[in-house]
Amino acid sequence: MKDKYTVSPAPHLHDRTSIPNVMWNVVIALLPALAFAVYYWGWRSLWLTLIGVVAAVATEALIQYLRKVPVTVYDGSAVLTGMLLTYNISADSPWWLPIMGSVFAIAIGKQAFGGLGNNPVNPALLGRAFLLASWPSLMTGNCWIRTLPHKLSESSINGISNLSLIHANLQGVSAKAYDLVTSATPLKVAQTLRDSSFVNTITTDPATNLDISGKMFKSLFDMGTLRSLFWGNVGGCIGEVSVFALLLGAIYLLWKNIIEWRIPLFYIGTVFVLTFLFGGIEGAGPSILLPFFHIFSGGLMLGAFFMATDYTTSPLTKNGRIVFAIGCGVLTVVIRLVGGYPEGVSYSILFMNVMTPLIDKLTMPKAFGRVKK
Amino acid sequence: MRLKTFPGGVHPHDHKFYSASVPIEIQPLPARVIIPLSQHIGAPSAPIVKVGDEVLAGQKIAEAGGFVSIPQHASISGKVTKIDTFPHPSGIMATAIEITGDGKDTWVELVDDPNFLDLPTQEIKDRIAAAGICGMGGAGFPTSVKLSPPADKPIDTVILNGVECEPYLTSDHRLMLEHSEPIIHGLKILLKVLNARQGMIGIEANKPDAIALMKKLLASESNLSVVPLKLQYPQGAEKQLIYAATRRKVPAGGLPMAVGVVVQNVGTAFAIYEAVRYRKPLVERVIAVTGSVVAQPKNLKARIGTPFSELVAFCGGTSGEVGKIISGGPMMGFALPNLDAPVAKGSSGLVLLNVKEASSIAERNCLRCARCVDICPMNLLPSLIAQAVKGKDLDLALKCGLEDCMKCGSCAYVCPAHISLVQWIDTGKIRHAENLRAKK
Amino acid sequence: MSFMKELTKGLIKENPTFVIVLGMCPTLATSTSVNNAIGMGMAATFVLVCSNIMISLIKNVTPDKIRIPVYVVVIAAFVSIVDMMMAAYVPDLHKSLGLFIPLIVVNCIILGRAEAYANKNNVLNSLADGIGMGAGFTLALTVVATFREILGNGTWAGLRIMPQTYDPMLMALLAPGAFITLGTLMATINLLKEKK
Amino acid sequence: MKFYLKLGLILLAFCIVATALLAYVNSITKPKIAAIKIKEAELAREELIPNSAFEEVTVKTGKDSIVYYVARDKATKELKGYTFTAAKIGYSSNVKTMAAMDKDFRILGIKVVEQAETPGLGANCTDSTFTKKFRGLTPDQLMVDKDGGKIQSMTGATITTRAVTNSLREQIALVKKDVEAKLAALPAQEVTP
Amino acid sequence: MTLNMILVTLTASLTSQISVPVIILGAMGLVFGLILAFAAKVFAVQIDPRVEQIIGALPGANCGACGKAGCAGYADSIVHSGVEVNLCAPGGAAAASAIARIMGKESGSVTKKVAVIHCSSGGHNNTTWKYAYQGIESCVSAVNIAGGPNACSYGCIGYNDCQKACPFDAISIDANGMRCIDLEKCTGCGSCVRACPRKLIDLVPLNRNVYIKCSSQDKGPLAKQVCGSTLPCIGCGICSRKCPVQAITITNNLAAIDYAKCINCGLCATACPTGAILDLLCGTRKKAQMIDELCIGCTICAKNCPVEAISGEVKKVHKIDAEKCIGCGVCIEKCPKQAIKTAD
Amino acid sequence: MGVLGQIFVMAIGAIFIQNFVLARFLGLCPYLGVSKRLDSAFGMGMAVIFVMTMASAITFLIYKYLLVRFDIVYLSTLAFILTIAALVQFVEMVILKNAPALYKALGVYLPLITTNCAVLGVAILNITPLADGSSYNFLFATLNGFLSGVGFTFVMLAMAGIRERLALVDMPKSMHGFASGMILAGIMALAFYGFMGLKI
Ligand SMILES: Cc1cc2nc3c(=O)[nH]c(=O)nc-3n(C[C@H](O)[C@@H](O)[C@H](O)COP(=O)(O)O)c2cc1C
Ligand SMILES: Cc1cc2nc3c(=O)[nH]c(=O)nc-3n(C[C@H](O)[C@H](O)[C@H](O)COP(=O)(O)O)c2cc1C
Ligand SMILES: Cc1cc2nc3c(=O)[nH]c(=O)nc-3n(C[C@H](O)[C@H](O)[C@H](O)COP(=O)(O)O)c2cc1C
Ligand SMILES: Cc1cc2nc3c(=O)[nH]c(=O)nc-3n(C[C@H](O)[C@H](O)[C@H](O)CO)c2cc1C
Ligand code: SF4
Ligand code: SF4
Ligand code: SF4
Ligand code: SF4
Ligand code: FES
Repeated sequence: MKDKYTVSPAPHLHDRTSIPNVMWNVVIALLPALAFAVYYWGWRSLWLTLIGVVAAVATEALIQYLRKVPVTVYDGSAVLTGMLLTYNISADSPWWLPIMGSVFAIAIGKQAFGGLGNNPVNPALLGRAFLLASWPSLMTGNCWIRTLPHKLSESSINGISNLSLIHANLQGVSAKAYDLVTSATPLKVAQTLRDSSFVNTITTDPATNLDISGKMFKSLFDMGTLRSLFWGNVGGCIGEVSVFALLLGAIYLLWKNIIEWRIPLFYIGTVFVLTFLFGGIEGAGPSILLPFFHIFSGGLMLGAFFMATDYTTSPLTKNGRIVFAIGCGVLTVVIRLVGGYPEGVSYSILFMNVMTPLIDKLTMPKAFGRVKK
Repeated sequence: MRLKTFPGGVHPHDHKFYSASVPIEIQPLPARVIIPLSQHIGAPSAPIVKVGDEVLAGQKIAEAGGFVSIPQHASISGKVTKIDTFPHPSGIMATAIEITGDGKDTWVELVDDPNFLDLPTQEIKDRIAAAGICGMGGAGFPTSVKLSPPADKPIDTVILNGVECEPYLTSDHRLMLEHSEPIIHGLKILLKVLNARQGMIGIEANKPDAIALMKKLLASESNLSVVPLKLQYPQGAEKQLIYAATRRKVPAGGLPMAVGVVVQNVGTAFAIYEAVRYRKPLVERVIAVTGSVVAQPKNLKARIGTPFSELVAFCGGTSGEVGKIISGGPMMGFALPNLDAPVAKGSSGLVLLNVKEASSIAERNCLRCARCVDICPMNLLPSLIAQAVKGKDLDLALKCGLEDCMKCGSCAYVCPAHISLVQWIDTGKIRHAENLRAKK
Repeated sequence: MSFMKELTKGLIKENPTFVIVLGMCPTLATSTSVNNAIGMGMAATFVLVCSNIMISLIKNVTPDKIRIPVYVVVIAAFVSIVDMMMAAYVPDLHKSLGLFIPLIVVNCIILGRAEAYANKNNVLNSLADGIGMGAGFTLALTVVATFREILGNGTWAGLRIMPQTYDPMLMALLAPGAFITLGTLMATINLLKEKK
Repeated sequence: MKFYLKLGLILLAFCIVATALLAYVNSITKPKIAAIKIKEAELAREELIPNSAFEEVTVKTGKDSIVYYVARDKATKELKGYTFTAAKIGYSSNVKTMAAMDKDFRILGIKVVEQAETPGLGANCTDSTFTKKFRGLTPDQLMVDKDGGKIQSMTGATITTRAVTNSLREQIALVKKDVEAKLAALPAQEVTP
Repeated sequence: MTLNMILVTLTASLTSQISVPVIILGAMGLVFGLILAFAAKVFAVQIDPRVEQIIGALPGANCGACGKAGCAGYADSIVHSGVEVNLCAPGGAAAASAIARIMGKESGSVTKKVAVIHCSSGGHNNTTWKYAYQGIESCVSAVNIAGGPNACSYGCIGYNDCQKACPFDAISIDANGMRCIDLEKCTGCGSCVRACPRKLIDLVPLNRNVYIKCSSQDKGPLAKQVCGSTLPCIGCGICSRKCPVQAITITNNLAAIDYAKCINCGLCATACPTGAILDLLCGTRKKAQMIDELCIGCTICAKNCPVEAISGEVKKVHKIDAEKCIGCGVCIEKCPKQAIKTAD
Repeated sequence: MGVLGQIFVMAIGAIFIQNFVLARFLGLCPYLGVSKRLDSAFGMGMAVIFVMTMASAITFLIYKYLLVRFDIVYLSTLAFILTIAALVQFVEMVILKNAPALYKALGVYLPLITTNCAVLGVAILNITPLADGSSYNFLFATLNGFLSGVGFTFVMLAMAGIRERLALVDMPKSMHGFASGMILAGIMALAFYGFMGLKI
């Protein structure tokens, strides 16, 4: 017999979950997207991811060591931050970009507030916002596409797969404009088409103007494009392009009960509804395929399943999570349709992170059997 | 058919296999018993014997110490040897009466009223009160008090709690299988006393044999029914059980009678039956002695006051290194420093865990993963309450539901950061009580 | 001796930016470059010294009820003077400091010192306090600006510090960079204090 | 009563003194500031079309009016071109550009005189590397390459580039219209005004 | 004349440039002054004079550093909600003490009390454990689980709730894990007293230096068995008998000192068989020394000496036995002729 | 675009795009100082909205009908701050006397506002020509004051929410107080960048 028994408060049983278990499972769920990235952009995307992860882990370990608190990098949360940060930059970025982002994300975004669980906003997204504000030309330039062609056939570039068909029908479309359309992410194209000054440069006849932009716009959301978007045959950041790979991971997480359905469902649902209602342009009316274009493109899948669901920075309350997700959806659509950036996922999540404490406050649940006064 | 249940809750492995199929055995008479004066909610009982007094089994040795209190009875015959502080099954030290047995087990006189159901209501209530019955499902609320609801709160439903949602425990299960008739009689007595129109027995789906048996026995009773319930902890908690069985929500801070319901444990029903029919005081109960390091896990009918060490000895001792001793179930029970404490009226189980099961992981920062929020059967914000208590912001803790927590432990069970949520909440409750006292 | 103490306390011990944390707006807005920082610092110091002297002179003739309006008028007068003078003599600096010159009026440091110090002390000490606080403010601004300019532009006071290949971290020059730089500096100062 | 007056008068006194002081400083600095403004503008014009005398032309166009300067050689009084300022909202500020063109409305040079764009991005528009690109362009070439024109946009700052380019093009159009209208109105022998 | 001309033109231009603004701003000043004066009269409200005083003592920067709404808000909170006086960063220590003066007028005369922990165990290696506790490291929380992890159910649990509660950092933890109260820093605020779930802490006048370092009400043998530090009070009553001023009483097996009576002699500490009494002055007390010239032999000292260290005949110079003298100073206090001093 | 549309655009601009605190660096001292708790942040916010609206209206009138008319715009700073100081003090006295409950909730924040550069800032910005060369009329100046105050309050509340949350967790000691406040402000400013370039 032992000389002293353990005495501890109830409950004396525990579920098998633990922080490392949760985090490493999310890492696993993110791997398919990495595989697709390597397939489309080559090994560089893997190297960049590794660099980002190592930088994040090293920063976390160093700060914890200096603060003389237990070093907990094995729990995988820093790995996740590094990974998600790198997923949000282009495969063509210089090697130091993920390092800068990861260091900032971990040091300022997470450890400054005491580490895991205390950070007010999503560290990876903060890192991305930092990179975007610091090196906008690296984050928004045309580098997104350069690495693509060696894998993709000319006609499917950027998912504007049958644009060439339309092209044949368009009288007076300058080669210049065509180039533009084929050298950016789908969302960038959508933004450009929405910008009237672009169309004006193609032809001076207002009637054909509408026709051309409408036709080009429509090609964004025909089945061919959607198929490319689904598989990831488009330009974009390392981890965001393949809806298929991300959904695989998302299903895994939902099955493992690691993420909860409210945030992804309401986020994607909001984007779906709003883009259906407001996503069109003059000359290309509403279509049920248009919202699919929006939910398949950009970082929405990555954001909705992997970043908006980040425990620490999303509301605790169930209703709060719904408010949060709808907020993310509305902002994403606002930024995509009328904002300065073609894509709004990261900023909308970041913004809603900031609102999270207020949302929690306003959606405090009432206890079982308690009536609201 | 979809089984009934309540919102929230968790699904721990039930570990009932250790003792679920072991029939109840009689624990040998102990050489001495320790009868705590506080085995129930309310004022402690007041001793009416002195050291040196000879007592018979079933003899009253302490009186109810107030309206919400119960009398205590000697569970063996012998001599009062000490009235002092003794270990209590909740882990603390508390006043108790020690009786050293004479080995003869001489009883006070018992009666037999086969027509007990025809007794006048008041007589039934008196017998229950005199028998010193308190709830045997855990909370230990004096049963006679529960049975005297104010006139403006008519009771229409009595629910027998045969849920036994705590993992490991099997005493109620065995009782339902082996003493089903008396339990049903107990339920009928309850219906009569409370003038209720329907009776239910709530049983979780992991006890199909008990469900089948009870169903069979109740087939002819139009106003009695069995409610099979989905396996979900804490199904046995009063408010959750009421909701699952009747869809009624007991108001926060309120009692079941506010929605016309009284809940009693099946063991309590059994004790009521014995008290009313035979005037037999509550001096023994069934307790499950189980866990990975008990050599032969058993369900024992033991006298109140029997030291736990004797139960373990009767189960063949231990079969490995004991890490933790739990009085009650593992979700809400108390860890004990040793086996000196005695069986009390509310002791439903004694669980011995091995060293590995007893070890716990250090607490980390809350991740805000909201698992605890999602499963809290009371719909509270456990993580925030804990943080608020930690950060000394009791107002916030209260706003998040400090007072509504029933300490079921579900939140701490799921927390991936291994935060002792219940203990924090408990600490908050203590501080809050202190504050209230200070204000007065 | 007291004069010296009054003079130096603003530099470190009671630094208006890092320790008292007042006058944050100009600190953040004008610390994009060391030149701006020094310009702003000098302008604020001038106002601080003048208003401190003036207020310690008039402290006995101002009834309590209109104390704030009177002080504000005094300060505003000096600020407007600086504003016009700078527009006339250093137009470039004036342009880049923009809105923040008139806002020196409400720079919490100035009214703060007026109320907290000049209001209660004699002219000489108020002068010392003004100079000290002004110097402290300028120093703090310069420190912040040093980090921001080097990181965000690769230069210090216009001189190239970082190699040509350095791709500047633009955020340092933007609003978030201002906050984060100052926040990090404050945390560092706290750390150093803890160590001691 | 005395109490009211006392407070009022004290505040009055301070206001008077302060105002008087300011008025005095203003009287000194005002001309200086004005002079600096004019000088700056002149210097800028001079830089764009050297050795010229400038003549201000104000044209009413509806509610607003445009101002441009006609430049003539100081010595020969020969028409050298026009200067004007154009402005448009860029990324985060109003971008004001001063430009000069020759008498055929080709750009001689431009100078961004006022902007508060992002340092390192839009703010690069003041660089000569950027402004040089405009030299010699005709109004219809004044368009960002992405829109089909000749101006290659600054990295990460298309919006600023557009603001500069488009403001110039639009302003040139206005100036051109006015100049041509004036020319048309003039008798033939005064083709060179 | 020319001078006059210049002057005239100058003044003319100056007046036109200066008089207009002066008149306008002057008028504004006058109007605002009048309005404010008027408002001050009409809307005058009586407020607690201490608030005004504190506002006066504060720097008036209205910086909000205190977390309150400006200096007036802070002053109000001090007076009406009992907020601490040392939150003003710009004002620093000077302001804090000034406010303390304003606020503390009534309590100024009270002798300073400091906290004393009446337990000598609770450290890493002087506590007997009942079980291996796993849970929140807080005394209140731990005491709630099976009665607390330490064997003595009266003793210190050692999770430092008192230290965490002290707003002045007066409690530190030594290498042994014991809590040490810094008598300089302790303000006697009593936060620790309220925090300790075992009620081990008590406020004692600063000038009393002998403490019972135990709170156990267990009977002697049990107390000895469970006490990890082997310094328990066993309620034997020896101290109470030894005390020259009857300051010690035993209740529930526990000695307690009445500090109104205690004279700091430290006799009890030397007498205690278990060492449960801590005498801070032990070893530092200076022995008494007779100034022979002044002694008139009144015998008062001898009668009062608790250890019978003084002997002598009436009207003869008395002698102090340095061996026996414990330096309690009773004789010094009692001697009508100031004939006894502390040895140097 | 109708007047309502213009107001909407102004509101979005003042709250999200050109937020006083996060983009214009105005009103930082109270933003950092009074954002530790939600209730005080709310009180301060309401007080700022009130004063900014009043001050915008009055200073605009003074500017238009006194300073411009008599060609003494160089006195704007002096005249504005005098007005604001007197206004704040006056309002404070009135509220204290007539609505003590309101004073408790809001009045105590008033003195803080004299030194809040956001108020003078909005007064000066109101008379500064806009990017497109036009300038505000009286209605829009007042509205601008109001909406800027709303923007200020909005970020104050968000900040206070975060700080209340952080007050419960253990941050590194060196980050306590202003350091974390500052970094949080930076993070919020970054988060608000998403609204940059909104075309509405
Ligand atoms: C912090 C930041 C500052 C920016 N500043 C400017 C700017 O000053 N001028 C500009 O035209 N665009 C600016 N942008 C916008 C982007 O660089 C880019 O989205 C813009 O749409 C044009 O990109 P492009 O030139 O690569 O086509 C800024 C973006 C960020 C994130
Ligand atoms: C301002 C900005 C400009 C961008 N410009 C481009 C671009 O020119 N070409 C491209 O392929 N991707 C570009 N992207 C990236 C993609 O649009 C992609 O959706 C983005 O990385 C994910 O956005 P989120 O994480 O902000 O939602 C740009 C992103 C931003 C924010
Ligand atoms: C979390 C929790 C779980 C409970 N589980 C059971 C149970 O499984 N069986 C039971 O009889 N009582 C259980 N109880 C106690 C009941 O709430 C209730 O007090 C009891 O059924 C009333 O009957 P009694 O007075 O006869 O004990 C539980 C209580 C709580 C708070
Ligand atoms: C479902 C899930 C999503 C996560 N998403 C992110 C993320 O978007 N960014 C990030 O830095 N960390 C993420 N993490 C890791 C971790 O929660 C994060 O580092 C904490 O916010 C740090 O306190 C995620 C973790 C989980 C379980
Ligand atoms: S908060 Fe209370 S009621 Fe809710 S799960 Fe935790 S212990 Fe159970
Ligand atoms: S389950 Fe644990 S980690 Fe998750 S929110 Fe609750 S307390 Fe925090
Ligand atoms: S809490 Fe108060 S009484 Fe206790 S040690 Fe600290 S200052 Fe002294
Ligand atoms: S609070 Fe009491 S029990 Fe806890 S460490 Fe302090 S003295 Fe000991
Ligand atoms: S300097 Fe702007 S509010 Fe203090």
